Amino acid sequence: MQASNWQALKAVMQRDLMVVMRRRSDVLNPLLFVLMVVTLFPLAVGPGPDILGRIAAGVIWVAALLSALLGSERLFREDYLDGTLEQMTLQPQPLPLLAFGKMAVHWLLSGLPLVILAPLCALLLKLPMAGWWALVATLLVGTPILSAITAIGAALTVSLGRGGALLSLLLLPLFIPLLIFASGAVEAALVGTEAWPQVLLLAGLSLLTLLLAPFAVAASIRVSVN
Amino acid sequence: MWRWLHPYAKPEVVYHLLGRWLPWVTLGAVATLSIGLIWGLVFAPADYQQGDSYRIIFVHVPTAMLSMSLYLALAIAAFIGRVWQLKMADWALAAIAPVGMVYTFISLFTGAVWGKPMWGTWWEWDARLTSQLILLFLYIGVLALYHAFSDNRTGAKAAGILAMVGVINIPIIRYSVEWWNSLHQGATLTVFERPPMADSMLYPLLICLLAFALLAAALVMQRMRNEILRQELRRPWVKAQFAAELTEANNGQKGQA
Amino acid sequence: MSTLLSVSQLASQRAGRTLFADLRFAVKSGDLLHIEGVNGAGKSTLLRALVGLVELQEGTVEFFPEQNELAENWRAHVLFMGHKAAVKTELTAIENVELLAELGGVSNVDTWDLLETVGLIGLEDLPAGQLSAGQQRRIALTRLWFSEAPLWILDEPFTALDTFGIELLHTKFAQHIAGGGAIILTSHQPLSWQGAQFKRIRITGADDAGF
Amino acid sequence: MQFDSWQAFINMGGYGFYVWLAFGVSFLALALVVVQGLQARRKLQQEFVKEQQRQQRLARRKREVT
Repeated sequence: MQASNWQALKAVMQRDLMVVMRRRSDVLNPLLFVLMVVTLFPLAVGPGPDILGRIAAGVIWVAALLSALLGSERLFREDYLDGTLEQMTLQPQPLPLLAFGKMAVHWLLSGLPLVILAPLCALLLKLPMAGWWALVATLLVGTPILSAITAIGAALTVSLGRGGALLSLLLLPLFIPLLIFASGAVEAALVGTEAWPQVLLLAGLSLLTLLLAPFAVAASIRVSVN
Repeated sequence: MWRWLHPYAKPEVVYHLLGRWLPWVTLGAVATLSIGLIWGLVFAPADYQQGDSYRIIFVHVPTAMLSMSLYLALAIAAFIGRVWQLKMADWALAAIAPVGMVYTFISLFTGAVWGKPMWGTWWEWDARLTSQLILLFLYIGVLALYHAFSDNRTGAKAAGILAMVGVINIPIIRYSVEWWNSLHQGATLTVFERPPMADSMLYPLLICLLAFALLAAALVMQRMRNEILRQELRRPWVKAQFAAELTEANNGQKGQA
Repeated sequence: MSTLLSVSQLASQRAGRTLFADLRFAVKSGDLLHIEGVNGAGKSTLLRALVGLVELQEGTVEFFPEQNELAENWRAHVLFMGHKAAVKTELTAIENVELLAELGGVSNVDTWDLLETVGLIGLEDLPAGQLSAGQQRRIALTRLWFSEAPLWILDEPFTALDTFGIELLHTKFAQHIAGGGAIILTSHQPLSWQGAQFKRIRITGADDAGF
Repeated sequence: MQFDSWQAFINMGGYGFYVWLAFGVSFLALALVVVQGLQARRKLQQEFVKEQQRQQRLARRKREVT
């Protein structure tokens, strides 16, 4: 008797969803962090719409990257400490699939809320209307990359007591293309040129990452539970 | 292929093999480096635009080119270690990474020092400089991860996974940075885009490239030997090796006294 | 009587210290194998090496060498429980058991009944974090009741359990073995076992690195 | 030979500071790598000696006990 792949994936995702729903602050804190960063910028550089509008997309994306780092350590930490992670590697189902489940839940609870929060941030930073849809579109296709790469880093460092600073060192270089293409797309939309190419490029990168990352995460988990 | 490779997968054999080659590679590196640098610094003509400042390329270009190749070597070693479970390949990772990191640093530093007289600024957000900087971060990440684990074996495996993730990302990073640079059109940097180089400058440059490649090989070999000793510290052959070295050193001291 | 596990020439080192070398044994159905050794001798490492959580330096581990269809998918037919209970402290006992059952591919588990069996009656819908270590361990141990795996590998299953819990586990072990299953376990407590096929392996953790 | 005198060579056509800074730091960095490698080997040797002493202590202890 053995759970089907689908059944196991569902159980893993359900467990993570239920756990996080009991600890709502884990979802809310990164979002509040983004909101705080977005509030700090006008105070630091002045409230003029020309400056703010120009840097809005960049600020929101940098805030998104930092908030992803903020919660990244906890992605596998509890599972590692209570033994869930080692049981996961012993499931008869392919580990990359289960790792994908964890990534998907992470995106649902950190990436998706960010997409929903984005219009509010854009409003606060006086992003011109023309850039709104591009911002939301890049967040929608870009945040899965964020979750996937974060999962790789978190799985690699989960067995280290304090991996926080190290994790930022590992992850930030890998986030760079995402940051460049995403803010580039918004900028293109602002100056009135086509933003679609960059959004499509990001979507392609996103697919590629989602295809490869589960294997990297699975390999990292196996190394970490050793 | 396995049958042929097998004796070479033995740490002891590799250690002694590297020990036999190391002096020759070092000699070759020192010789070519002296020839290349003296030729480049003393005999090659000055550039008609940049004067003598261009002589920095004899260090800058070889290290920049090799920093990429070394990362590729790093990722290949990690891949071999993963797929064929060859622990020696995992160790090679620890030997290559510091050398690659120093080469990347040198290329960045010399680039900045060259940029000051040419562009009037120490740092320019040029595509090449930027991606080189990111490469440096990737190297630092691999090394930091390797040393973060108390168990060397686990560290090597984790760093290997990161190296492979990094190597997939490098083309993407390069492309994105170039695209970003063309989008923002900072200073137009023509220093790197030169007309075909005169032979009198090209030959010493090629010799320097060879010299730095040999130097990298020698450094990696030295570190690989250390790594083998570190991982096999409690094996009889390492103990015998050290015991022999120590008695030799003692005898030497007695002989002097 | 079928062989469930066959191990040959197993060796492991940790931090350069040889924990065990050239270890060989077989586990047949109906066996209870007790792995003994002092602290740090490598008992847990051995169990983890069996299921592939720790990399083997040498040797082979073969599950179900005589039954190909089981061997191919041995993870589905081996139950491993380590030191850590794999119980989520945020979830209630009931939810934990349900998820464990779902991951084990078992439907129709009467979770309330099961929790009563392991002595958690009245605590079913409290978050596991509010329960004691022993009670959390009991939640994890419910896997033994619904799992259909013939081979159990248990690392210190009696930890944190009271006498009633230990008694309960003994009964369960006897049932499992009578049903043709096999158990490999480590324990600091001497096992009072009357079964015919009770075996012991002692790991000395001898530092025979040759100094 | 591109330079007439030792002074001219050091001066590098006015770019002496930059050229020698670049070369100096580069070779300093390379030297550090070499030195670090040699030191690592010496450290391993010391570790071996320490381990040997530890084993001797253990052996002595065993003899005393038996």
